[in-house]
Formats: sequence, C-alpha cells, structure tokens
Amino acid sequence: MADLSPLAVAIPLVVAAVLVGAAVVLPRPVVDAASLAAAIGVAVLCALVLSDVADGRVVYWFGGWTPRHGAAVGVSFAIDEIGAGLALFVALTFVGAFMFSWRYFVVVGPFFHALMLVFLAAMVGFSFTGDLFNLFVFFELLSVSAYALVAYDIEEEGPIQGALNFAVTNSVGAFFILSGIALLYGRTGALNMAQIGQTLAGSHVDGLVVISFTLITVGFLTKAAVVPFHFWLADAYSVAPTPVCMLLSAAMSELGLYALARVYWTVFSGALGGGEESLQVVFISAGVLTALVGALLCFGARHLKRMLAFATIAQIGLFLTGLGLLDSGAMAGAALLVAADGCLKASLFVSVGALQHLFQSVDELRLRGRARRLRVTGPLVVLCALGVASLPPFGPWLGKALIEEAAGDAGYGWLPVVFVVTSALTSGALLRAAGRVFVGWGPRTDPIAAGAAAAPDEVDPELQYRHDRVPSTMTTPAVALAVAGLALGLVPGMREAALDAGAGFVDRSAYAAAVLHGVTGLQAEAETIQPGVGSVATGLLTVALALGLAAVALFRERAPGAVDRAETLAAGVLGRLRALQTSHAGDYVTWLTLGTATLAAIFALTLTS
Amino acid sequence: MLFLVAVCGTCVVLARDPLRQALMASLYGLVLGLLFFVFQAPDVALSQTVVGAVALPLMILLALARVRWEEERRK
Amino acid sequence: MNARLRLRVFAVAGTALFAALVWGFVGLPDFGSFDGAYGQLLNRLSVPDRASTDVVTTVNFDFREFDTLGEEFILFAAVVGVASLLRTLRGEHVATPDDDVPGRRVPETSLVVGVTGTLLVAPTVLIGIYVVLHGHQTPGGGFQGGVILATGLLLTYLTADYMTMRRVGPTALIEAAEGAGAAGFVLIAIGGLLFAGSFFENFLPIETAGQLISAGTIPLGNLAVGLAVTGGFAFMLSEFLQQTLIKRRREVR
Amino acid sequence: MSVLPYVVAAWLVLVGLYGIVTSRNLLHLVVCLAVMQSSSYLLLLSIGYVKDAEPPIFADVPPTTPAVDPIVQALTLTDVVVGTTVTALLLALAVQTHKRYGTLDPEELRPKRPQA
Repeated sequence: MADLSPLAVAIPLVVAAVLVGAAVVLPRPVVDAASLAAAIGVAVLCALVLSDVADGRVVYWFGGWTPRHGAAVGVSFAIDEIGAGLALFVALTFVGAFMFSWRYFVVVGPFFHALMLVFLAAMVGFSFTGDLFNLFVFFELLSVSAYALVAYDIEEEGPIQGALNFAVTNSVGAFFILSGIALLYGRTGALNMAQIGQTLAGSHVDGLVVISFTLITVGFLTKAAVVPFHFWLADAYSVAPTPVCMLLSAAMSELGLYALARVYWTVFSGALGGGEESLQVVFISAGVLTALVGALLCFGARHLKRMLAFATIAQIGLFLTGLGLLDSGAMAGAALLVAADGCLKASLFVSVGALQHLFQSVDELRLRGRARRLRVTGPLVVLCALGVASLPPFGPWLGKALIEEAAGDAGYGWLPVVFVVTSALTSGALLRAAGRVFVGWGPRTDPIAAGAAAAPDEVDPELQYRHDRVPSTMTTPAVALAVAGLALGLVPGMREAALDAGAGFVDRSAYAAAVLHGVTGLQAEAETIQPGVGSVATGLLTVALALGLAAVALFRERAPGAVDRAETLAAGVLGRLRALQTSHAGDYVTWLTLGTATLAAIFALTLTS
Repeated sequence: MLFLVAVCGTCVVLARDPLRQALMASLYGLVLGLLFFVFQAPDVALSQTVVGAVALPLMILLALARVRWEEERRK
Repeated sequence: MNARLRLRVFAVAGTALFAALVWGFVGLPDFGSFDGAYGQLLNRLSVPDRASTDVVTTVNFDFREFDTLGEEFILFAAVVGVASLLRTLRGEHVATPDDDVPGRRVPETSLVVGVTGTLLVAPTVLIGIYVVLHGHQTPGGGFQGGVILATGLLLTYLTADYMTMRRVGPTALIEAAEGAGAAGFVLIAIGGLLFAGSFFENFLPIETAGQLISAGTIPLGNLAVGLAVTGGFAFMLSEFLQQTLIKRRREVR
Repeated sequence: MSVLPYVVAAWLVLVGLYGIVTSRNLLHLVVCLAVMQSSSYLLLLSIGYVKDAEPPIFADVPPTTPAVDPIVQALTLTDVVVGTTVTALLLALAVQTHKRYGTLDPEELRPKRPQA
C-alpha cells in the first residue's frame, strides 16, 4: 500500500484545484463535504502508510528514477514511523478543523477550503520527503498557504500587520534555509538527504558546514517559533481565524522542529557528531529559554487565543529540549509529546472557538461567568488542562516521562524541574481561565494580566449563527481530539512502538542504506525505557502546582503575603517580555539577525575541527 | 557585471521613494537577467527578465497607485 | 526598540552575519570550477533517455517534476490568497451604486495607444505560446511562456478600457484556467502512476530529440504549467489593476 | 577573484536585511525582501557555473559538449517563481494593511497597547 503514499499529497491538491476552478458552480455544502472527504481520505492513506512502515522504511522514487550506483537521480519520499505518524496526526487535526469550520464561517467561497487543502498536502509532503530541496519546496508551500490563511478573515479586529510580520520573518527564514541547501549542494553535488549525509560523514568540519547548518537551523527554528525567533507567532495567532490557529499551533510549529531533527540526523550527524555535547547545550538552553518565556507570557495573558499561542511557544520549548538531548529515547518521548499535546491544544482551540461563536469574545475577564451553562465544553477544557499538566498515565505524561529519563542519563538531571515549572504555569493559566469563564470564580480584574492585550469585543459578520448551544460540529472534534490526546498514553504497546520509531529515526546509516541501496531491515536496537516512580511523582507534582497556581490567581484575597511579592516580581518580568512584543517587522528581523549571528558564532567556536 | 548587480541592488534598497524604487527594481531585474545570460543560464535569464523587469515592478506600481489613491481620498 | 537602537543592534549583528556568510561561502568550490556529479549525470541522460534538448526543462518536468508540483501549488496558493485578500476591497467599490450607470463618461483610450497595443498583443501572445510549446528544446517553458502570455493579456487590459476588460477576461474564466492548469499537472502525475507504474513517470512515447512532439509528457507538463501560470499571473495582475482602473474612472467623472 | 560572486551574494543579503530593518514603508520593505531573495539566485547560479562550458541545452551542439550544471538552474527557476509569488502576496497584504490603517509606516502601525 505504500505505493499510494504520493496520493496523500495529490488528492488534496486535485480537490483544491477543482474547487477553485469550478468556484462559480459549486454550492457551499459540496465544498464542505468534498474538503472533509479529502481530509478523511488523506488520514486513511496515512494510516495505511503507517502500518506499512512498521516493517521497515518505505522509499518511493518519483518518475521511476531509482538511484544509479548509489547516487540519486530523482526525488524520493523516505517515510519512517515518525514521518508517517506525524502525517497521520496532521491529517486527523485537519479532519477536526474542517468539521469545526463547517459552522464557523458563513460567507466563505471555496478559497478558504482550497487553501486549507493545499496546507494539508504541504504538511504531508513535508513529513514524507527524503530530498532536501523538495523539503524546501514543501516548506514554502506550507508557509505561503499559511500566510494566506492567517490573513483570511480580514474583517476581524486586530492588527492585520500580524499576518505581514509572520510572512516577512518566515520568508527570511525560508531564504536562510535555501542558502544553506545551496551551500550543501556546492559541497556535495547532491540534494538527496541520505546522499549528502553519506558524503559529509566524517569529513572535515569547516566554515561551509557550520554556516549551512546554522542557516538551516535558524530557518526551521523561526518556523517553530523558538526564542528569539518567536515574536511573529502571537501576532499571527491573534489575527488568524480559529480553525487556522488550531492547525498552526498543533501542527505547523511542530513540523519546523521535525524538519530540524530530520535534517540533523540524516545530513549533519555524520559530520557534526563530534560536537554533540555543545549542540546539546545550545539546543537545550534555547529550549529551556523558550519554554520559560512562553509559560510566563501564557500565565500573564487574558486574550484566550494569545494564551494558547504562548502555551504553544512553551510546549515548543519542551519539544526542543527533547530533540536537543540527541538521543533516541528522548526523540521518541518528544514525538509522543508532540502528538498528545498537539491534540489537546487543538481541542482547546476548538473550545475557544466555540466560546467566540456563542459570546463573540475571547477575553478571559470579559467572559467571566458567562459560560456557566456549557456543561460539555467546561469540563473538557479542565480535562485538557490537566492533561497538559501531565497527569499520569495520559499521553503528555508518557512523552515527558521518556524525555526526563533520557535527560537523567545524559547528565541533565535538572531538566524535570523546568518541565514541572513550564507545564504548571501553562496548565495553571488554562485552569484559571476555565474557573473564571465557566464557573465565575475570581475577581473581575487581574493584576498579572493588567498589562496584557485585551481581546476586542468583536461583532464579526462572518459569525452569523447565534445559538444557545455549542453546535455538535464543534463539540465532536473537541471531545475526539481531547480523548485522542489523553488516550495516547494508555494504548498498550505505544511506548515500545515510539521507542522503536525513535531508534530508527536517529540511525543515519540505516536510513542511507534504505534510500540509496534499497536495503531495509537494518535497524539499531531500540532502548528500553520504563517510566519510574519518579516520573509519576513529577507528573502529580505538576498537577498539584497547576491547581495551586490557578487557585492563588482566582482567590487572591485569601492568599498569603508572599504571593504578592512573587506577583510583583512576575509582573516586572512580564512587563519586559511584553515590551519586546512590538509588532514591528523591523524589530523582529533585527532579532532574527542577532539570533543568527549569535548561533553562527557559537557553532563556529565549538563545532569546527 | 557583478559590481553592477551589487550597486543596483543597493540602489533599490536605498531608494526610499516607492515610485523611484519600482523603477530601480525593474532595472535591477534586467541587470540580473543579463548576468544570468553571461552565467550560461538562458532559461533562468528569460524568466528573471520577464518577472523581475516587467511583472514584479508592474505589481509594485499598481499597488502603489492603489495606495496613493486611498491617500488622496482620505484627504 | 526605537529606530536608533534597532540600527545599532543591526549594525553589530548584520556585520557579524555578513562575516559568517562570507566565511561559509568561501568554502564553496572556486567560481567556475564546479564539478557536480549529479548535474553532469543528468546532462548525459537528458537527450538519450528523454529526447529533450533543454536539460533544465527536463529536470523541472521529468527528473525532479515533483518539485515543480510543489512550485505550481505555491503559485496557486498565492493567487488564491491574493484573491481572498483583495476580495473585500473589490466588493466595496463595485457595490457603489452609481458605478454601473449607463451613459456615464468613461475615459476614452486614445487611438494611438489602442492601435499600438493591439499591434503588440498579437506578437506577444504568439511568442508566449511558442515559448511554452518549445520548452523541451530551447530555453523557455511553461513558466516563462505563461508570464509572457499573462503580460500580453494585461496589454489588452491596458489598451482597452475597463468594461472591455471585464468582457475579455472575466475572473471566473481566469480562475478556471488556473484551476485547470493546476489540476492538469496533478493528473499528469497520476497518469504516470496508472500507465507506467509510478507517480510522475513519463508515460508517453519519447520519440526523437528535436521534434515538437517528443520527450513524452514533458511538453504536456509545460502546457499545464503554462496554463496555470498564465491564469495565475493574469489574475494577480488584474486583481491589482482593477483597483487602479476604478480609481481612474472615478476621477474622470 | 574566484569568490567575488559569492561575496556579492552575501552583500545582497546584508543590504536586503538592512532595508527591511530600517524601512519606513511596507511596500519598500517588501521590495527589500525581494532583493534579499535574489541573492539566492545569484548564489545558486554561481555555484553551478563552469568555466568555458556551454549552457545545458543541446539543441545545436552534440550532447557530449561540456555544459554548466543544470540542477542549480532548475532550482533557481523554481526559486524565482516562489520568490515572485511570495512578493505578490506580501504586496497584497501591504495594500490591505494600508486600507485598514491608512498608513504604511511600521512605526505608525505600532499598536499603542502591548501585544502580549
């Protein structure tokens, strides 16, 4: 069945082209149904591919151009479990998003659906490809459709230049990636990732290798919104329509990290393997910084979409620490965490969209107590928040447990502390918002959120249905996504499968053998990691801390005096962090340049041989 | 030729008036196209010329016209 | 950051970045001495295996045709994006009630402009079609020809007035061309899957190099891309143009 | 002067970034981005250039003639399309921004309230 993998890219593209080509004659229900059907079709295909790759990598050569004497002629897909799993996850999120947008927009032509389908195809192609330039093409395809989608709902209040800042910073990032690819082509005369990796392996690390690695890293980190390349994200999220936010948050940022990991392991690990320790330090510091900045801003937000945007940044930081350990077990944990947290975040976005749909507001303080009657959405948000706080034995907990074990082995025993703090702050913010919005607890003002951007009370002409209930097309995806995210930790054999996938992902020579010589079945032994009592304890501790933080924020008048001092301190830090968020494209590009120059300098000093 | 490209590129950036900049961009597109001919890349040169020297500056001019009109209307 | 601070930070970071880039770039083979095995392999394969004398076109429409698929849909996404962005702008003006009153003054296109335009349109369109069709033999192909064709169409717009333009190039038709070109390209890929066994495999007879009908599906790919690019660029240009033309008409009134 | 084209490519990156950072007009900013992108065309084509070789087109010359690298040219062709379409989309975004706020100056577009 793996021969059908290109269809997972082709089907949404054909449907998108037909929708636009026949725009005049197609009624809205047909557009909705066709898009949903295409997304479901892609999900089914990805599931088939995933079951196929369980027996070994699948390599697919386009145009029948198989390699000649170990040198690639054409473009190939090289699909492993992590790639196929990611594509399946993406496709399922799209199914949810299409269901959700069924009742969300009213006056949309086929343009929105066509862009979404192109976005889907780009993500699937991006996860499957084995060719560096093809990776860039899909990167651009998903970027361009994302720019257009973010700016789609132009009637909504909010800074439209959010979309412009997003497009400018990400275009600079994409340009860096292409320059990095050009350098690699100049050195190796190849574009296939496996082949470049073979040529580079064990070679002398000089300026060219270091700079191309820096450029490619910066490009993908910009897409993933890692500090200091993260500024565009919150701007983009506050203007994007909610179904689009859901995809940006659950899938697009994560794809940036996926690509970084993929390119590192297949292309650079052979050459830069000697500098592994300094790479660990760089990636883990960036991850920790990102996680803490994101978590703090998340706790200080009152605009619910921005709150989730900062939660995304915090999570991205955690994922990056996982990848940065450069270990197969941590990689497996990160993959699980991406899927589980991604589902929960997508579900949370659907719930926020439902609030917006009913009350025309996404502001925590303005919504206080107004959503008491939502008996499904409220508990669902709480459940997701607890999942985010890594309540054992659910999905996010399992992922974090694997990363924490690997961190302990690699000499980063303090990393769990960061995980606990980040998750507790993120989840605490969500619980606080849930308590305020769905129960009506807490004061009407909030000193922590005092400096935060308020969400405008919008009268959005696109939201026409005025129901008292949340339509079932919104409840169903929210429940399904939440259940999927939580259940990921309960599926028997999931941990072993993930560890196996992680081991395959980091094995450069097995990858090259499969791609260039068609030899499958070579695979390093997977690590066996059993989450211990310690992981359960940290999980429970995080949940307790999150509940505590939410309680303190909601019932502050009964809190001890020490809380006030902590709050003043937090408000000071938050003020500075917020002041950096200037929505100025020039500022953002300056940060980007500074970050790139710094990374280049660090890599130049530590990696050259 | 390469110096000309560097100089033209710099001029495009330094031309702060968008109208002048659009004209500079057209010239820059043309020079770049010519350079690609010298680099033995006729395919790229052809597309760079039609896009860089004609289509793109045209879009800039049209966007500019639209913006100017808006500004006049506001007054 | 204020402008001053930003410039200072950038002065430091930019200089460092420039130094880093140069440090990386000098690791490349000296200018003019590149010996890329991949490129030379394809140079040798193109004529005997695919009867296509323009290797760049063979790369784009056979060896690495999958990249072109992505590229095609980048254009597609941008066109759809521009359309949905400028959608409300257009709606706003067209909805002005007195916009379509019959008998209102429309700027007359001067005779000289009209004649010159018409004289230019025909050769431009012909050149465009030629460039699209001969992509596999000489420099050019679907993309370059498509842009030329779109510019030719735009010439029609510029020389005729806005009302003629609406008759000549209704948006729906251009949208259909864009959609059909994009869909056609994917169908060529699926044709390869059905008739030759793998996605984008060249499933038509190769014939001999130098003929117009040769190189299998390469000219077909060029045709599909030509259609999509013509539609796409004409659409984007006219979308930007529409704004300006409405403006011009109002001023005259 | 065997590295001159590469230095020019790096220079275009610097100049383009400078333009973006200091721009006071969004249309100007978008064009500066396009200048930066054109640096990658130059970089790619310079990499693939071979001294005293023909273009990779064998319509009038035998297929064994030494020719420059065709791959970089194909990549550049793709890149030109990508760059152009991104620029077009950005121009549309800038026009849209102007329509809403009546200005193209990023300084004036700065929101009065913090955006976090």
